[in-house]
Parts: sequence; structure tokens; C-alpha cells
Amino acid sequence: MLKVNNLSVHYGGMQALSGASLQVFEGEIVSIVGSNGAGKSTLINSISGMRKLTSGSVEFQGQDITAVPAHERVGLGIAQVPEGRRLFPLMTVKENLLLGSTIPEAKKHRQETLDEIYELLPRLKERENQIAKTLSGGEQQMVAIGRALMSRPKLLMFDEPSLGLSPLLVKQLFQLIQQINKGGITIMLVEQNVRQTLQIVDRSYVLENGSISIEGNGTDLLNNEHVKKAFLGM
Amino acid sequence: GKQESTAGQGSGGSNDIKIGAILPLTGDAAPLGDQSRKAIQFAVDEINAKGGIKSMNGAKLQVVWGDSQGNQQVAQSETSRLITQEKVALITGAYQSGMTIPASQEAEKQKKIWFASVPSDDLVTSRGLKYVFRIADTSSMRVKTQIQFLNDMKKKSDIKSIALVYENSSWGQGVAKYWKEELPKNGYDIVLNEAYDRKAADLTPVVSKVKNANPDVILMVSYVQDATLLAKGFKQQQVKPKAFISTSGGTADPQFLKNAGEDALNWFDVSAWEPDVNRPGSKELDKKFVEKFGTHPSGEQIKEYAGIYTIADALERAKSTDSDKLRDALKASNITSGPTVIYTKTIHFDSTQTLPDPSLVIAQFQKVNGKIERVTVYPASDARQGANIVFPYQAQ
Amino acid sequence: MLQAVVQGILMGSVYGLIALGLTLIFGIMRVINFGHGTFLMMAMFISYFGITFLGLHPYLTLLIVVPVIFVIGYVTNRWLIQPVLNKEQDVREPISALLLTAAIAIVIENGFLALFKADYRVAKTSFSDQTIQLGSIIINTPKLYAFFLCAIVTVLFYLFMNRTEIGRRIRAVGQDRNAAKLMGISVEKTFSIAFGVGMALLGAAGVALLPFNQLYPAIGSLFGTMAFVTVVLGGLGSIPGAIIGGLLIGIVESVSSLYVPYTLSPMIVLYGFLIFLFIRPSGLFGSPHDW
Amino acid sequence: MGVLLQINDLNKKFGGLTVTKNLTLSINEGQIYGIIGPNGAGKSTLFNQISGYIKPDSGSIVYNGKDITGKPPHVLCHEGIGRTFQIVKPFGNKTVLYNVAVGAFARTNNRKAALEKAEEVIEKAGLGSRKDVLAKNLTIVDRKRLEIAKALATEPKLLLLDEVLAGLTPSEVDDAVKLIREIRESGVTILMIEHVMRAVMQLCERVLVISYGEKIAEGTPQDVTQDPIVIEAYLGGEVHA
Amino acid sequence: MKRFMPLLIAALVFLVLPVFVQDDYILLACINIFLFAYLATAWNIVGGFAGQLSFGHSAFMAIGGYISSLLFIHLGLTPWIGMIIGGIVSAIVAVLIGVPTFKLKGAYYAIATIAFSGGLLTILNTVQHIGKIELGASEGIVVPYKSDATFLDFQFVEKLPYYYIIYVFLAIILFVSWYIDRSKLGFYLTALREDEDAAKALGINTSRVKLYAAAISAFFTGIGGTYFGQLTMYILPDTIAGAGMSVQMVFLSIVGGIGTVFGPFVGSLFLTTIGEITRVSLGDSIPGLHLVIYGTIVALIILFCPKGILEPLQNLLSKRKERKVIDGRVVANQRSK
Ligand SMILES: Nc1ncnc2c1ncn2[C@@H]1O[C@H](COP(=O)(O)OP(=O)(O)OP(=O)(O)O)[C@@H](O)[C@H]1O
Ligand SMILES: Nc1ncnc2c1ncn2[C@@H]1O[C@H](COP(=O)(O)OP(=O)(O)OP(=O)(O)O)[C@@H](O)[C@H]1O
Ligand SMILES: [Mg+2]
Ligand SMILES: [Mg+2]
Repeated sequence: MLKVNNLSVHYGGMQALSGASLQVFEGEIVSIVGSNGAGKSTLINSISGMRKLTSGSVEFQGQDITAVPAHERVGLGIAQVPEGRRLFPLMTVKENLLLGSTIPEAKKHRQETLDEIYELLPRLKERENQIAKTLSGGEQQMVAIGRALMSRPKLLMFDEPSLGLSPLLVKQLFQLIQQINKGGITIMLVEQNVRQTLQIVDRSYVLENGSISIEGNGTDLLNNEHVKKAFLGM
Repeated sequence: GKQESTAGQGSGGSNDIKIGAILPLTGDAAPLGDQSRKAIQFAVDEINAKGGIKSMNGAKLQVVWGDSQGNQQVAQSETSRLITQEKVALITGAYQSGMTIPASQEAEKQKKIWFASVPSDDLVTSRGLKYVFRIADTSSMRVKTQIQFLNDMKKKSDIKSIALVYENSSWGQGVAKYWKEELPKNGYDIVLNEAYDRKAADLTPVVSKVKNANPDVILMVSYVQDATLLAKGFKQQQVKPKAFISTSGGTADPQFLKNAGEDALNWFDVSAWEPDVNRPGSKELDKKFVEKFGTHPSGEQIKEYAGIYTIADALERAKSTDSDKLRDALKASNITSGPTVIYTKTIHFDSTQTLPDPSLVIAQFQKVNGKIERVTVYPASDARQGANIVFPYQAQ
Repeated sequence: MLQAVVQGILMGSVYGLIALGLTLIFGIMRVINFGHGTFLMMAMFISYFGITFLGLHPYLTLLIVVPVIFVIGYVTNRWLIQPVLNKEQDVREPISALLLTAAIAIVIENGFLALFKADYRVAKTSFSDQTIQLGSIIINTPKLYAFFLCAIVTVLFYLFMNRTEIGRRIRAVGQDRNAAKLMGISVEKTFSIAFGVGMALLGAAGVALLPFNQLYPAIGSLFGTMAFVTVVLGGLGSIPGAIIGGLLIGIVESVSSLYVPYTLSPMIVLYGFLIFLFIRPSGLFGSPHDW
Repeated sequence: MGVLLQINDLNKKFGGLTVTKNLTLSINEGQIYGIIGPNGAGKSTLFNQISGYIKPDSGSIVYNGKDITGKPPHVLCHEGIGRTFQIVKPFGNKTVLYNVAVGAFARTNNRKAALEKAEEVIEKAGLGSRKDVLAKNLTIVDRKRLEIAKALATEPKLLLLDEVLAGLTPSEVDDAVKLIREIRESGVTILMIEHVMRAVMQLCERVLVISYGEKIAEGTPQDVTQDPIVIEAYLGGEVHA
Repeated sequence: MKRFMPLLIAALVFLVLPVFVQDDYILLACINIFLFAYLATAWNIVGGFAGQLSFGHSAFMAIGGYISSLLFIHLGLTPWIGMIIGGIVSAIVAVLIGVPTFKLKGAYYAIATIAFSGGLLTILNTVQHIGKIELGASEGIVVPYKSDATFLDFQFVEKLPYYYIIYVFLAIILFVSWYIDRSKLGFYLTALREDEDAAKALGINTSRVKLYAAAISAFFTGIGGTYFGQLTMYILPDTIAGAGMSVQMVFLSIVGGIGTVFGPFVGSLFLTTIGEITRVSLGDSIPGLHLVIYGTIVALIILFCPKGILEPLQNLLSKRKERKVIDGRVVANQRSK
């Protein structure tokens, strides 16, 4: 479904990604793990088009989308729950959700999707008219997820969704992600919470110093010596 | 070493005499500058058509324009450019006193004549500069005429309280200075002294204040757009003194007549010239102007026009463009016939090199055949035939 | 006094409307539009031509002015300002964009001067000189109309921003442009629309002003400074701030002139504004953390 | 050894959110003292209060026997409190040398002296080869080093390090640990916020654990990591060996 | 020292220029270029180095110009001393305004400075006199013309003395600016402009440092006001305290390269010349056309070099690329010393 070839990205003079490649198949949950600053967000942002590439290419459903601008990629079915949620702070929950469906295809099914999301996340329905910035962290994360779902994506990418959430909330979040995946949406998950992440994913990539160092399924990686040492503190 | 420009005929085989004219061609005084430009060119074309400066082998006048942008530094720089680059014989301008004062100082340093046809600030010629001449009526002269007029009108209906309303640039303040000196001497009370910024978008507050002061007479100095706002404001707020008396400038502008004529019905205005003024040649010139530009000339345009004729006369007598010879010729000016009488009976200069006694008149906005016109009503000698003064003020 | 307050409110509503466009553009794009006054002049010219050449009723020219100036705004942003913004992407308040708007203003103002001369023009309308008397207060009818026009436009604009899809997108881009991109919103296009809408508001203000104001190419500078002060007074980017700021300035200007010569009233407004700013550095409705 | 920093009953709220609650702690001269806790626990906010960026609502901060509560950052810098920022704040358009020299100027007015001092610190921080590179072009590791070097150039007695190890690979962490030790050897007391437990275990003599602005544990790293409350709140609920 | 070669050459060329060009107009044009370069460089100390975008610097020019001229008129004090007094008063005023306004950020600060200078302009335009001292309101004050003026009177018939005076002034401000840039103050200003919080952590009293910059900038701007007054011999509030003057300083600095030592100078060299050329060549054709062209040129510069023309110019001169790509890693090119 998604193919990332030899991606390199620079910030000014600093190289954040150097030749990262990976693939995601339809229906999977794939995670990218890596330490702070390894380039995980950069990778996700390159896929969603928010970052300009120095070199490399991105293919989505067989189509080369390297040159497609970010806002058009949403129309192709790529959605992102960005790091730090990035809600529209002065708008209501509902407005935030509606903004998730600005592309024509999603707009057609707007009411329908909204109902589905309210069903999935009943909390949002309760808070429909609350201003986003006054929500608690967990609620904000739900809005961010709901908002991404509003575009009816084929591929949904999460960037550190557990950041700043209590352990309990994190557990619920991971369940929610699995639930969304069961609904037929391919998931790409970037997390620092390595242990829990590896337990729910199909496959995972380890990103170190801007390129993929290890690839494998969840349990394999959990037992990988390097991963253990570097990320699990063992 | 600096080059003294030599006589016109010597330079480059060209027989033209270059006259520099600095005017506000851009910036917010641009409409005024543009009018002056037309009048100057008009006079120059006439003189050239009549054979140029005869004593100098029929040398033609050629105007080199400089844009002051209404900015003193630019005015000064343009002066310098016209003198050293364009080698003009003399400079006329710069409409605004604020630009004329520094620019003429620049000319003085380079020993070039600065001929001021319009600037009315007394400072222009009171600084004792050797090469600055002026034919414009100054602020003090206008005030004198206004007071004379008031004194005459007082005989018909008593006048005591006066409101001063004037724009806040050097021009308005200059006039106001004389009002404040002269009016009390003549037994009038100043009940309101209100300066305003001519660029203000809204003058209703000023109008309201005048209304509250309830004066017998309102004396004004304004540019076009503020005069228009005032006229409309006074009418709307039904301010009804015994007389509105303005001080030329904005109210004398054809655009004022067009934009606010109705509202200014029965206003008085002191001016140097009116289309209907009873002077030889005046009607003919007015007609030519209307044919060419579609509007009557303004008093300022007439001064520019007369200024060019005065310059031409001096050139004729000096037979040279040398500054000192020109200066002597100008000082000796005594023109009592020809086109300049349209402006004033005699062109001559006093010791400060300014025209001491321009023939000022007072016009009134009156309805003639259903159309608002400026009708010259005072003094009687210059007044339009059959014209009556409407006093005290009557609204429509 | 009452008269002064009423006059102040009438003028203030126009200041508010002018400031509205400025604050919108700033709020969304973070660009201080130094050409604001000049675009106002342009709008007034379009309205003027509508009246004189097409014989339209002054307020009917809205139908021409608003779309035309919208397109002008859109194009200006798309082809001139946007490229500069793209070069300074991560800059918070792009200073070269500010300079660019000033340069554009110089070009437009003097272009109009070259084309249409510096003449003062007045749009003669049947109601230009009418007045309405309410007790002791006399009000110039076109000013009253202007007030209503401003009120209506403000309400429409409020509804536009809050009830329409486009308005929502504009706000979204203003609050977080990167997140907006992730929603499939084209930031460039939305900026251009926002700029166009800002200009359209200005167009309405121009139409409101024309019947009781004269028109000449340099008129923009007259409203420009006040518009900036209004916007900052209200809190940069704040819509209610612009309106209330405008009214406040109108009233202060008008009432203060009862006590000081009218020339000094801008000084009172400006220094009053400064003192206010020292007390509340973020304006009436600006959020203190934002700047 | 005396107490260098004493914090008594510190409280801070942002709107309704309590970020520091009744916090008391004391740090001895020459110590390396660690602070750990979940995201948003209020660790950086505590640093901001110590270094003068945020005024506490109540409580006192005593440094070197002086009450410094509410003093502005630049004064505290001259008093000898240096700090780094979690989100690094390089002067991006200037070279590394320039960046560090700004810090060195805190102790001298002479340009030459400042630059010399800067070179010396840069060398120490392991940035010797990068001194003429623009700060914005540095890698994350070097940025963190730069952050430390800038603070060191001000010759602090107390150095506050906010997550300077985050984002470093294990071997880079080892280098940094060595650097931090060296800094301490030269007589600087260190207070550090850190998520990298491996380093915390190696370096810190004492560790404070906060959660929701409150102290939930304090002690040696070994004690603290065994504490069930800490495991529950911070280490993720799953106890591992 | 290689970097200073172009500068030295320029300095020499301008030093001997009057020997070859004896045309007063050209000299006046150069004087204007230098004067604006001087003003923009002075502005840049606070607007560029400290990053506080002031749109009200004409206020300081006015303070300087008025004070020295009034002292000259009423006390016969030579403008050379009056100029220093004017500069000091400007600096004091800058500090007084700076204390509250430096709290304001970005656009708020910019508009506050507009309001301050706008208010001052209104006052100057309205107040006729303070006690016995004639201010002339909007008529301004005429610096009395002395036919027997000496050097002490700071007025000259010829343009040449004015030329060399502003030449020296410009050299001084460039030196001051260069010196600040490499001194502690310069480091501190750069630091707080780049990141105010980080600057504080390094012991920088950011508000005080900003006030220093404001005071220095205002001091020199005030002196510029005196020069302007002596050059034009007439102080007109609308010109000396007008917004146009302030905007010009900002314009030139941005076009040249804001925050750099020589940017404002290059900006003035370039833009003032273009302004002069367009006005002279087109000023008397269609009114306004020359400003249309001037504005277009400014717009084009911004479109193509938003950081100003100094940087591309330097690159052109040194024919070196800013960065080289080595092994796929971009490394900043080390400056040769
Ligand atoms: N806008 C930017 N400008 C400059 N450098 C950046 C920018 N964004 C990220 N970086 C740097 O690029 C590198 C990779 O960053 P990225 O955000 O992709 O890491 P990450 O793996 O997502 O880390 P984290 O776990 O902290 O989110 C880091 O060193 C970071 O500091
Ligand atoms: N200026 C502020 N205004 C309002 N809330 C703030 C402010 N600064 C911090 N906070 C909030 O205070 C809480 C504590 O933040 P702080 O940065 O101290 O956390 P931390 O422990 O350093 O977390 P991390 O490990 O993620 O760096 C967070 O919820 C944060 O959102
Ligand atoms: Mg990330
Ligand atoms: Mg933190």
C-alpha cells in the first residue's frame, strides 16, 4: 500500500533522515520506534507531505506521490494524527471534527462519519460544543483521532499518541487503535512507548540516526537484544 | 569652482531660456501643483507664440519641471538639480510656502532668482534674501482686506464675535497669526480659535464646536477637501452666522465650486482674481482657459500666469539670464499694462522684493441663472456689474 | 456631548470596518498590510466609477466593488505576497512581506495618480447632503447609512467566519496552518481567500465612505494609520476587537475635540492608545501569550 | 559539604492546573541530583522557577544562603546558576563559537577573553571541530552539547540540565555521562532532569520523583526505582527487573 | 582584512569624488544618500541588531533638529554642541519610551512607535510656542541664515563641507555599528534577537541591553536631525517628524539587509540613487510614474532577495558559495580569517 524509498530529509544543514526505506501493506498495523530525535516525526511528515524531501520517493497505492502537496494527499486517503495533537485551539470539538472532512469525498459522507465517530468516542458527543483548548489531554487526543478519521482515510498515521497521557489512558488508546484497524484502516504508529507498542503491532521498524536499522514483527523485536538494550532499558 | 550659467543664447546653440518650475506634482498637494503647472505652461506658450523674448533674439522660454513631492528635502534637491544640471536661468514655484522657504534658500546660496508667484507666507520674503521675489498676495494682505470688508459690513448689521477656523499647516497658521493680531485691534472678539488637520477624514467635531460658539462671523482658511467637508458640515448642522468668510486657497479652487458650491451659497472669499472681475483682458483670458482646460482659472493660476509675464518682462529688460542683471531688472519692474493687469494694477516690488499692493477682491458664492458662481462683490470698483452683496447670511 | 458621541460612533463604525479587514489578514497570515489604505482608495475609485459611468446607486456599487476588490486581493496575495511568505516560511511576522505591501501601495497609489490625476472627486448622490434630526442631534444621512452598512457587513462577516465551511477553514489556517494542511486544506489558497475577503470588507468600507468623503489617490494614508491603531487597540487578529476599537477611537476623537483644538485630537487618540497599551500590552481582546 | 540549593514548600499553578505542589528539597554542594517523572509532571516548570523564568506562587528558593525567589534569570546567572533548555535554544544564525562566547561574556567585557574562554569550553564539550559551524546546522547531539557549553561558559556553580541526554544513542549517552562527571569534578553542582534511566542510575547520588507536581519519592536511584508508587506512576505500571 | 576591501575602495572613491565632480546637485544627491545611509544605520542598531522594529524614529530626528536649532537661535549655541545635546535628549527620550514599550512584542511595538511619533508630530504641528520659545507650529523654524557663517555655525554656502561632514558622520556610525556588532553589546543584542529566553539564561539583562541599543540609536538619529536641519536650514515638522522619514529608514535597512552592519548603507546607496534617478528622469513626465517605478523596483528586490541585497552582493564579490555539500552532509563553510 505504502512504499517509502531511500528517504533523506534535511533541516537547514542538519540531516534528519538519511536513506530510510519501508513498506506498509493493506490492513496492517506497523510501528516505527526510535529514540527522541531519531527522525520518526520527520518520516511521518514526509509521508503526509509536510516536509520537503532532499531525495527519495514515496509511493501510495502504486502511485508516486512524492510531488503531491500535503493537502492533496489527504484526498488520496492519507491521514495523520500529528505529534502534540495540533487541534484548532479556539474552535469547538465539532468544528474541529468537521474540519477533518474538507475533501469532497469525505464531505459527502460527513454526517454519517460524524455519527460513527461519536459512536466510537461517545465522549466527543458530550463535549461537542466545548472549545478545544479547554479539553483535558486525553480528550484532546480523542478529538485529534476523530478529526483524522473524518477524512475517511485508508492509511492513518499516529505520531506519539500516548505522549502526556496517563498509563490508563494509554491502555485505552491502544485498544482504540486496534479497533480502528479492525474497521479496515491501515495504521502506522510512531511511539516511544516501545513495550506496549510492540505488543499490538503486526510489524515494526526501528529508526536510528535517520535510517532503518532493524525490521521485524512485534514479538521478534521485543526479544531483540539491541532493542532491549536501547529502548527497554534492560 | 562652480560654473556660473551664462546667458541663454550662448549655451549649446540653443536659443531657449530655461525656467525651472518646482511644484508638488505628486503627494497630497498634487492637484494644486497640477493646476499651477497648467497655468505656467499656458503663459509660456502664449509668450513663445508671440515671439519669445525679443531683446534676446526671440529666445523661447522653456520650462523644466521639478517635483517637490511636497517634501522639503526633495524640493531642495530639485532646486539644486535644476540649477546645476539643467542650468535654468531662474526658478519659480513652489506653490507651498513650506517647500518654498528651504528651496529658495538653496537658490539664494547659488545666486539664482527664486520667483514666488503663489506662496503667501510672509516668511518667504521677510528673511532678507537677495534673490527671492514674490508677486503673491501674502497672508497679512488678505487679512487686511477681510477686516476692511468686515468694517464695511458692520455698518449694515453689527458684527462682534468671530470664530477662526483654519487648517493647521503653515499657511493656515500664518493667516491666523494676523487675525489674532488685527481683529482685536479692530474691536472684534475672537470667540473660537480652532485649528484642524486638513487631512482629517471628518470635520464634524469642528463644525459642532463652531455651532456651539455661535459667532457672528466665521473666518476660514482651508484647502479643497477640508473646505468641502466644512461647507457640507455647516450646512448639515445648520450653522448660520452673519457671514462665512474664507481665505482663498481651497474655496477658490474650481473643484470646490463643483463639489461643494451649493453648500457654500453666500459664502465670501477673499481672492486675487475672479473670472468676472472688472479688469481689462480678464474675460478674454478666462474664456481661453475654459476652452483649453474646461474650468475657470483659479486665483493661484492667475498668479502663476502673471508671474511668468513678470519674469518675461524682466528678461526682456535685462537682455540676459545673468542672475544679478535679472535681479536689477526685477527690482525695477513697473508693469502697468499687458496681461499682468488681470491680476493687479501695477507690478512692482518693495524693499523686501514683494508686491506690496495686489488688488484683492471679495467674491461671494451666489446663484446666477440657477447655477452657483463666484460673483465678485467687493470692492465696488472691481465688482461684477449689477452684483449685490448678500449680507447678513441667508441659507437657501 | 451627545452629538459628539453619536458622531463618534458613526465614524467609529467605519474605522472598525476598515480595521476588520486588516485584523483578518493579520490574524490569519501574520502579515501587517501596509497597503491597506491604498486598497481602500482603490475600492472607493471602483465605486466612484460605478456611480458616474454606470449610473448606479452608490450602495448598489457594492455588487461590483466587493467582487472586483476580492479578486484583486486574491491575485495580489497569490502572485506577490505568497511567494515572499513561502520564502520566509518559519518566520513569525514576515517583515519582508510587510515591506512588500508598502511597495505595492506606492505603486498603486502613484499608478492611480498617473492614470486619474490628483483631482478631488465627490460622488454626487441624491442623499449626500441630507440630514436627519433626532432631538438636538443632527446626523448626516449618508453617515447613518454608512453606520448601518458597517453593522450589516460586520454581522455578515461574523456569520461567514463562523457558519460557513470557508470561514471555518480560514479560521483553521489562522490557528494552525500545518494542522490545516493535514486536513486537506490548501494553505496558500486559503490565505489568498482570506486576503481577498479582507479586501472585500475594505471594499464595503469604501462604498460606505464615498457618499460623504472626497476621493483622491492619496486618501489612503488618511485611514491607514488609524486602522493600524484600531487593530492593535482591539488586539491583533481579534474581530470584535477591531469593531470595538474602531468605535472607541471614533468616540474619543469626537469627544476630545470638544475640549481641545481638533488638531490635537489625533494626539489624544494616539497617546491615549499608548497609555492603554502600557496597561494592557495585548490590546482589548488579544491574548497575552500570543505575542 | 553545605547545602547549595534549598527549596521550601514551593507551589505553582497555571490557571487551574497545579504544576508544582508543596515541593521541598535540598541539594548539597558537589552533588549530582536527578529529577524524574512522567511527561508534564512539572519538572521543567520547576527548573523555570529555580532559574527565574517563572515566579512561584508561594514558597522560597534559597541558593548559597541567599533567598533568590522571584529574581530574574540574568541576575541568577551572575549568581552562578546556569541552565540548559529541554527544547534547545541555539542562536541559530550564529556559529558555535559565537553562541558560547555570548555565555562567556557573562564574566568578562573583553571580546578576546570571551572568545578564548569560549574556545576552551567548546573543546571541553567536545565541539572543537564544529566551532565555526552555524548552530542551526548542528545535529541534535551537537545541539545538546552546545546547550551545555553555553551554560558552562557562564561559569556556573549550579548547573541545571533539562533532558540533555534525550535523543542520544547509547554510546553517545556514555560520552555525555563522562562529560557530566568531568563538569562535576571541576566543582559544579548539577541538577538534572532526565528520562534516560541508565544515565540517571550511573550519575545521580540522589533522585527526586515528581508526578502531577508533587514529590512522590526521593532517595538513591536504587531505592527510588524499586518504589512501587514510582513504578506505577512513572515507569509504566509494568515492573521489570 | 580581505572582506573590507570593497569598503575601503568605496570609502576612497567617495573621499575623492568631489575632486572630480564639482556639480552641486550631484554632491547634494550624494549627501542625501549618505544622510539616509547614516540614519538607516543608526536605526538598524535598535531595529536590526536588537530586532525592535521601530516605525517612529523620525521623532528622534525631530528632537535633535529642534533642540540644536532652538539653542542656536535663542542662545547662539553652536549646532556642533547643540547636536550633542539634542542627541542626548533623544537618547533619554528613547529610554523613557523604551521602558514601557519594550514589553510589547512584534507588531504591537511597531504600532506603538508609530503612535508615539504620530503624536509628537501632532504636537509639533500645533504648539506655537513654549513660553517665549517660538516653535512655529506647522510653520516650523527657520535656521537663521548667516551671510558671515563660520564653521562653528554649521552652515555653508557650498555643498562640499556638508558632503564631508556627512561623510565623516557616516564613517563614524558605520564604525560604531561595526564595533557594537563585535563587542559584548553586539553579542548580547544578537543573542536576544535570536532567542530572548536563552539570552536571559546566559546572564543577559535583556531589557537593559535593549535600552542601550535604543539610546545609542536615538542619540545618533538625533544628531542626524541636527544635520538635516542645518542642511535644509528649515525645520518643518511634517518632514522631519513625519512618518515618511521613519519608513524610509526601515525601507533602506530591509532592502539592504536588516541587522547587518553594512546592509543599511548598501540599501541607501542603492535605493536612494534609484529614487533620485527615477525622479529626475521621469519626474516631469506623468506625475506619479517615477514612484510607480521606484515601488516596483523595491517590490522586485523583496520578491527576489527577501533578506536584502547585501548578502547576494557579498556572495557575488567573494564568488564563494555559502555552503558546500560534502558526503551528502551539508556543512557550513568555514569563514577564512
Ligand atoms: N523544524 C525543524 N528544524 C530543525 N530541526 C528539526 C526540525 N524538526 C525536527 N528537527 C530535528 O530533526 C531530528 C529528527 O526530528 P524528529 O522530530 O523527526 O524526531 P522524532 O524521532 O520524532 O523525535 P521525538 O521522539 O522527540 O518526537 C531531530 O534532531 C530534531 O531536533
Ligand atoms: N506557561 C505555561 N502556561 C500554562 N501551562 C503550562 C505552562 N508551562 C507549562 N505548563 C503546563 O504545566 C505542566 C508541566 O509542564 P512541564 O514542562 O514542567 O513538564 P515536564 O515535567 O518538564 O514534562 P516533560 O517530561 O514532557 O518535559 C504541563 O501540563 C504543561 O502543559
Ligand atoms: Mg516526534
Ligand atoms: Mg520538561
